[in-house]
Amino acid sequence: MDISTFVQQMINGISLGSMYALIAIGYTLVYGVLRLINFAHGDIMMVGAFVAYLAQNAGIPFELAVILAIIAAMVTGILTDKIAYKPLRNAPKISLLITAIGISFFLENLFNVLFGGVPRAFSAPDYLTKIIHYDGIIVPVTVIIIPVVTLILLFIILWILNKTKYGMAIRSLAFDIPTVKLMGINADIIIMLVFAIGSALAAIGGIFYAVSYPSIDPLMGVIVGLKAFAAAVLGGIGSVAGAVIGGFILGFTEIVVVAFMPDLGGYKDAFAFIFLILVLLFKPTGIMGQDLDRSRF
Amino acid sequence: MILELKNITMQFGGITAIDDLNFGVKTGEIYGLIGPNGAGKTTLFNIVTGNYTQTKGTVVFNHEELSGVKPNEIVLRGIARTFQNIRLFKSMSVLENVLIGFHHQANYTYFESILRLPRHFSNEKKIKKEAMILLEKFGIADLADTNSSSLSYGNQRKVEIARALATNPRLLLLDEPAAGMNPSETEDLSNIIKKIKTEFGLTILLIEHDMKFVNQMCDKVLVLDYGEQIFEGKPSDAIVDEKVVAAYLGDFEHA
Amino acid sequence: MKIIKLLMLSVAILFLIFAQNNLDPYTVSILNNIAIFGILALSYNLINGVAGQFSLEPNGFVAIGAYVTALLILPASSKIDMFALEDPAPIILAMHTSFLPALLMSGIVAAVLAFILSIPVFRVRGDYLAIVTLGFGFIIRIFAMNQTKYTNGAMGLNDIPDNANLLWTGGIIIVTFIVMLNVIYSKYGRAMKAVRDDEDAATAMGINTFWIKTYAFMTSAFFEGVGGGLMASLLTTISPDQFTFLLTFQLLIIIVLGGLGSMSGTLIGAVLVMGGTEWLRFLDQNMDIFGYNTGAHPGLRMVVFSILLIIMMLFARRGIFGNKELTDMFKRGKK
Amino acid sequence: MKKITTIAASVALIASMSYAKEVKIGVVLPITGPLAAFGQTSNDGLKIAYAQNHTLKNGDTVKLIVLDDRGDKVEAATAVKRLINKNHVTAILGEVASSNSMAMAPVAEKAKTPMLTHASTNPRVTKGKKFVTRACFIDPFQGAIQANYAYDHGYKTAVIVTDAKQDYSVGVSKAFKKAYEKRGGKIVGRVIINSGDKDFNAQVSTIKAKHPGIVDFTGYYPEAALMVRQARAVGVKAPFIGGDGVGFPELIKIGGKAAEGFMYSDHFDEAAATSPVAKAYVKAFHAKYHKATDSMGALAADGYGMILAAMNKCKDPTDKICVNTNLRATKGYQGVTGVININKNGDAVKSGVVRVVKNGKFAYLTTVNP
Repeated sequence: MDISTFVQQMINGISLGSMYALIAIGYTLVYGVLRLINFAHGDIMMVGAFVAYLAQNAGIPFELAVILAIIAAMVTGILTDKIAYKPLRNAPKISLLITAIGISFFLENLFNVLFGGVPRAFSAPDYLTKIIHYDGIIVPVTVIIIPVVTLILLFIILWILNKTKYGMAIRSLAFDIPTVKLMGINADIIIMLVFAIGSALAAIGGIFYAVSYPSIDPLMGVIVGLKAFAAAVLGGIGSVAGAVIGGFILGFTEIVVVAFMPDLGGYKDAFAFIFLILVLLFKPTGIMGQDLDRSRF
Repeated sequence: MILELKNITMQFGGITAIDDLNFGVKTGEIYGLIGPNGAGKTTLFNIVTGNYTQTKGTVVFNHEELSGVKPNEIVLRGIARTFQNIRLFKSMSVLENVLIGFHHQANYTYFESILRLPRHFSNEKKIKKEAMILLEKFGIADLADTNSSSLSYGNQRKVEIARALATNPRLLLLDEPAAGMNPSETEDLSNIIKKIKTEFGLTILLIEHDMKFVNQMCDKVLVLDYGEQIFEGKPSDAIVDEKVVAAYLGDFEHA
Repeated sequence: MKIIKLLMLSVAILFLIFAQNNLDPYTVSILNNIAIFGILALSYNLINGVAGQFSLEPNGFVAIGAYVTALLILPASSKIDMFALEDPAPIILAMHTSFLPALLMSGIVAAVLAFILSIPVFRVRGDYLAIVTLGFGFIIRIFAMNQTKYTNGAMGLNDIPDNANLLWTGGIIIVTFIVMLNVIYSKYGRAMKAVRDDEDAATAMGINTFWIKTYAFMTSAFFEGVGGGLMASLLTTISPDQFTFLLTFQLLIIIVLGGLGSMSGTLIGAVLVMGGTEWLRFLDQNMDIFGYNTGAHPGLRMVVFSILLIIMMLFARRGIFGNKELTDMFKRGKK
Repeated sequence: MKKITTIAASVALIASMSYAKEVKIGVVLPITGPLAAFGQTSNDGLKIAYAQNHTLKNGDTVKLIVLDDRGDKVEAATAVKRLINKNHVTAILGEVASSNSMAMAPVAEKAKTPMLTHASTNPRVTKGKKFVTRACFIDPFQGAIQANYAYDHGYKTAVIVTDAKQDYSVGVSKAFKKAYEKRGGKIVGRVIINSGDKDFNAQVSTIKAKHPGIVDFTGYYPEAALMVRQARAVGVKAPFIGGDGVGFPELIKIGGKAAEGFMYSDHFDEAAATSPVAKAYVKAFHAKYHKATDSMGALAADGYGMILAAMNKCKDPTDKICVNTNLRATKGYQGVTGVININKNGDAVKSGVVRVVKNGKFAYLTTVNP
């Protein structure tokens, strides 16, 4: 393996990892506040990508389509919470999990009925699909744009969480919903905010995904969602920085396995999980996580 | 001495919760641990029960060192505990809660229970009978089939102590048994504790804030403040000790 | 009480014999599906509902069970013929038993694997446990896909002797149900519930929580393996793609809908989910009158299924039975 | 119970004598779930064929009952039982995926109900079955088409891309290797993908390093389109050849410019559609869907047509045994995808075509006879 191939693969890893990271942040935020694995999150990403696709088909320019997609995803996320999670705030966690799976099935099947299961070609403006050749290394523009945007978004999220009133409310909500209520903060608005932020990021992640791999279908969110969830756990679920780190690690692992051990390509998905399990064995709460169950007493 | 703590130090990430503590509990004694909030009393319990591993020092129970012994094995050696915030098995009935304590006294294997062999029935019968006897001693036998989460606070505390007794301990650790109780409940409880102490030949180590309760119950107290031992002796002496009073005042000021 | 139980048992057995011989194959196959998913869900409920260890691996154990039974009851000649990608490993050719030992072997292999897995799995708790077990289910399937010498990879296996019928599936679900209840109403079952309610308190009662969880995990895996074996023989064909986490989700829906920790509820859940998806087929056929009847919305069935699922969960937050058994309700009735 | 059924049956019999009968054909397709694309495209073709003809020679009308199996084996097997025992269909059409067809085949066999799969190419689907027939060629034939075409056109070295998750891909890969090496070609590498993957950068870098003459891609179009895009991006110049799994318009839509020159073996080609049947189908398809035809739909249409033809040969078109005998004896059936003969195994013997993506469209290259 020569150096340019190596660099090439590393770049690929960063790009893939960024997308996992964007989606993982949504998992981690919702988990941090509600202790809920939002299984519908991957499907919200799908909704984002689909809306961008449909809007473009209707003649709306790409940039506007992206904004519409983000709004649509946010609305879907908030509605999901209102319909399927909010009524169950005091119910056992596992009941919420089932409604989350229900929402996930619902979105997948609804889009299948409405738009069919045949993958569709996602088009993007030229400036996003350009390819730069540099010294034998081939770099699609997206590979640079995606990590940059991811990092910018990450800093924005961290700023919101740490510096704004609402962000601090989100963080305190992660510890105790009743206390926050006592503090005079409307917990419902904060939870809504969390779903809005998470869903917006999922939509952005979904659009990046669709631009990089321009085929979308109603089930596109399933595997990506699952991997992003794994990334969130790997990083330590509940921690935003952890989600980003987890996303990058997972992205790299996948690329490295296929690139350097091509014979084991069939085991690629297994490697992601084997790696995850190994990390959890030595650090049972993920890389950046704390044991949320135990830290409560 | 049934329990001896030697040079116990406990640090959490650089913060010293317990600093070089030494004391012993004599067989048959009721020994009180008192001190302001955050003094390290519950931490000390967790060390004795093996939930925490002390940074330094040794715990000797019944002439055997306990370091490295797992929490569940420590129970089998004869140390049982209750929790500060009562932790019953909420989905279970009162009887079932106590039966959990009898787990090791029922001698049948997993396969015997799957196949419902005779030993399953005879042992279940035996421990159920014993559990009912125990509940009767606490005066809550009529609540046996009630779900434990629907009990009054005082009764929940009784179930928790009964459950601990079911493990057949020699040393019982009670973490604030009288907390949250009204005076008559407290009275009731102290009578029961005294009764079971003699009946089961127990040694009791308890944490308590209610000084009246401590005075009434304990043969000896140890006062902790920020992980340090500031007093050991008779409860009646403790309340007049300068250091102790200062520590408690400090606590009130903080609060 | 004992007489009632025996009576119920004999009624169930008589029903199975009657159903197998008199009902049409479609109805029998629905009953078979209910029975198999019932077996899987009952055992899954032991680790998830009774012992409270939220795990997501049953698809892996079902896969193992299915492959073990399939490979054990397939004749060697058939295997040589079938393995298209690589020649089967010698051990694959050598192994051969009749159906019952094959099923038992499926269970044992799954249980042994559960034992090995329990060491890493129970180092973590809560949602971390969920993802680790999800990972194991995933890994097992990927191995099935890539170990072509042993599994024939993605091509899967077919022509598996169809030894299973309603008497088998029905008989085994009865056995599973009884075993699960026997476990629950024993000191081990109590300890499992104690671990679920409060693990630290259970430890403080002298319970070795690791072993209790492992017992639940192994028992669960055993019957999941047996269920997988039944599934293989009933379908006569298996391939790795049928053991995705969607299978796990299906079981999860059954147990939560029925009531986490309630075996009686699980049976109801299995009937609702397995029967319900069949019953909802009329939605896909709403254009019947025009002759061509896929209707305007093929796939509507699954949309409605997911909506019903959400609605049911919103109204029965703890599932239909909560964590109670039918027998508990009798008891309360008597008082 | 039995009595009631007998009465019902005799009532039905009396009713059927006075009116033109309704003959039912059951269809099992993955309309939802991971294989939805194949089920839905099959269904589209089926609708065209049904609209064109749903009356038998004797005046009976055909009724289609289409069931979705979510791409799931358990559901596929249950669906067949439902069709046979509840809907009392005479014949069954489906499934797409071989693994699902294999779950259905024993049920049909046991119930002595003719089952015709239009698109399952695994040889084992029909193996040893008297009531299971197929309307498509099998994996080894397709692998051989690709191998021979590649070798004959000067590509002497190849990398094989196998989708480890798809039995179809695994089967074709094996057949390709066998046929290619037999001709003297050299396999210089093999990369594995998993359907559902979107990122193939690692694989294409490996392919690039092997400098093959041709890349044999045996998977399905979603991966094909993305992979060829990524391959061209990193500078892989070798042409791609694939099988019928890639022959979907989305290959071009998603693959874009990179898909140019992608060759694949297929069941049929619009351009090669010279028979009136094929022309009529293509015309009706364009009129209804405003898109190019695909082989899934065409095969489904042929499967339906073959069943109808077999029924027409029977005095009683609901006589399952008769329909099956005639279905198995199909010779020279002029279908959308060409002339179909059924051999003694129940497999279709028919010609295949090789097509290529040219100027953003599928173009016909050649026809390969068996």
